[in-house]
Amino acid sequence: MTQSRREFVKLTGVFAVMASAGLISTKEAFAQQQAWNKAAFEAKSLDETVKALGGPAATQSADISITAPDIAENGAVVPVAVTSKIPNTQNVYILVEKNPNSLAAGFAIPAGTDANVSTRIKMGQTSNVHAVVKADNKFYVATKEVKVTLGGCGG
Amino acid sequence: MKGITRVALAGAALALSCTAALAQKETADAIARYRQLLQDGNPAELVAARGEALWKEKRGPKKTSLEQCDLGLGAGVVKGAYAQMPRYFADADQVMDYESRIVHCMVTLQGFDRATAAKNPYSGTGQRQTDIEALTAYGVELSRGVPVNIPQEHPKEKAAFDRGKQLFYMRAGPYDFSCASCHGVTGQRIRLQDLPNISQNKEDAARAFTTWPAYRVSQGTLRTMQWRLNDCFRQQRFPEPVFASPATVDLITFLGVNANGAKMDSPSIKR
Amino acid sequence: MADPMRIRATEQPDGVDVRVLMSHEMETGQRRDSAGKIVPAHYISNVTVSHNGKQVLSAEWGPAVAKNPYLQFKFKGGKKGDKLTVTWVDNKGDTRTDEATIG
Amino acid sequence: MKRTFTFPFTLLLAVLSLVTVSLIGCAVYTAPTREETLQIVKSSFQDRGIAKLDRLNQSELQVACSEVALTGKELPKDLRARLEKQALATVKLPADGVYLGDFKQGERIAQTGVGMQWSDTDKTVAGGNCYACHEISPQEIAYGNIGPSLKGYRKLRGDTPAVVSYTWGKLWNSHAYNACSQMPRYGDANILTTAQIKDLMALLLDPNSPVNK
Repeated sequence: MTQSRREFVKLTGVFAVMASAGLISTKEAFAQQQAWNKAAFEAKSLDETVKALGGPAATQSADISITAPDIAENGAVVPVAVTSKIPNTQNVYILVEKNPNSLAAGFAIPAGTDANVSTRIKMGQTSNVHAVVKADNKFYVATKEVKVTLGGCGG
Repeated sequence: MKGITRVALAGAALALSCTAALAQKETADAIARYRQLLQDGNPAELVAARGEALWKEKRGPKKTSLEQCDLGLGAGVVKGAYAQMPRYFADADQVMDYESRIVHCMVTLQGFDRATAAKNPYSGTGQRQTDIEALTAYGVELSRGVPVNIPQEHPKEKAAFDRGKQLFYMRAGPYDFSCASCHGVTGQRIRLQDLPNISQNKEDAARAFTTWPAYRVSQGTLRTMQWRLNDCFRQQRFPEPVFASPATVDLITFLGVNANGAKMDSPSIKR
Repeated sequence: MADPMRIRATEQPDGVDVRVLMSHEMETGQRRDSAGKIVPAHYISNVTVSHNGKQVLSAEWGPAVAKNPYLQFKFKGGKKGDKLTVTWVDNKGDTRTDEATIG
Repeated sequence: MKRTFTFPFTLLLAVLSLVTVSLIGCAVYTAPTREETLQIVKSSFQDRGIAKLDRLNQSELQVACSEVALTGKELPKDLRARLEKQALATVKLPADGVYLGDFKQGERIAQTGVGMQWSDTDKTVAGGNCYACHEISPQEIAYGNIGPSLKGYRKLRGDTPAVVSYTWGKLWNSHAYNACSQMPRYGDANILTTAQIKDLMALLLDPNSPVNK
């Protein structure tokens, strides 16, 4: 009696652990993937991407700055930082014009977080890099060219 | 008339070469800026963290960790050891670099056979870092800021340096290249890549030795000094140097002694 | 199993500076292996960073984010000793969560 | 005073140096010879793909040039003359008498760096990798500086028969004009084909090549 009861308790314990560690996080993972904007990541241009993100078009803004090298020695890793001074910035997106799909990364910026994110992207070739900002549900854009050079000896 | 044309032509040529030199300088500056932007957040940290876990894990037929491995400063001392290797080890009666010594400890402490321990030392594209790479990242991280001090006391240490120097200048293969073809003169470049002159103890040699191993962004992986030699020999059109073989240790000794006095700054991050 | 992330969070006068390194291949789905076969896309698609249960950043990534991704940003309201949680999920459903203490 | 001080000091030095000599006497260091090193080098390499161990067997030229680089000495005059003469004798001029091919192909060959590495195969069409060391066409900014700039080659040097045959010879076997040059023997070592060398010639000497614009 006592023993089987103890077994039962143990089992529920295991289930509880599984639920908290495995099952729930898988569910969360699934939910997050659902949220991933497939259309935006498949878009082939700045305009298409902005449309997929819900905007009509993006207007040029001097309040967005892109920190990226003028020349990237290797396109596999290109450091890019975007700062937006536009009030109520909600999202920051990094696009590479000549990549097979333009959108590389998008960030949601809640209140209290600086509209300044830094990451590293891949570039297949020399291209314009666009930083798109969504603020008060309007879209803005700034652009900078990054040259990608060839590697060295032997290949 | 003729004279004037000549002067004008010379002037034009001068102006042209100045523009070219300026463009070259701008390019060099832009690339320096790129490299500087990369410094923050070196993924080699991820590799070193795994190396530390591997170092402490009980592994191999003997189910032992590497914590008693003697890297030249006594059993279990990792801090500062990388900066003083290659060195002579009495227990093996030979000079060993860090990577050779890791293999030695995997064999003697953990009971791996040598062929298994030294097999596939370098990770391929899209593969996980190898154990050797992770263990090397861990070790060199613990030598950051430590001055390079490769010993030259034992006759075998001196011989390693002298052989390493001879190999450095050895021209062979269908392209007639030696290490010195690219790394024997100061201020040279392949394409836009600066080639360090590592033939003598100067700033270049110091920077080269102290910044390997490095995370290579073009390959998305951490590369060790043994790999660095391996890939140079590939481009030299030589056959392949055997991992941790005597000639590789000799060459690393030559390069290391040429960097004596400089502070280790590795793992670094490179193009 | 994915390797742990390296998270550095430091309190600074103008907010908490967060730097995260993640261990991930970030395969584009365009590379061919040595046998000439396309290596399927495999990349982190979502990242969330939470402080005291509140999301301070979330990201959606595509395969054009570089291998072993790096992320840096700043938020206000955190202090030394607070916990910060970073979770990533990739397009194959693999996930990893790591925690760091703000220093 | 001074003298009495100096005497025992020198004596001390002499004794000290004697002691030092006898202490390390058991391991008097002699530098490894070239042959000893070569033996260790050969045992430290292995075949991989097309890059076989026999590549470590040096030619007379390779031995001489290695020695010069190692010691920093000048190449003896007579040896230099002999090596250059031997190199010149290897140069095969085009049988059809046509020296210039297609400069566009030449540009491609100059850009490509593959060939004869263990990562290549015997099917790999080798390039010249000229940009690794030389500035050539002005639009390519990623060029090295181990060799001299070749920009405006024809404009600066002309295209007299002497320039044409010199350029051909230099590409075929660079040691013909400068023993121990760092440049590979593109023709002599079978790195490039005669047709490829013609294309490189055109890159340098065709008036329409970007090099001469």
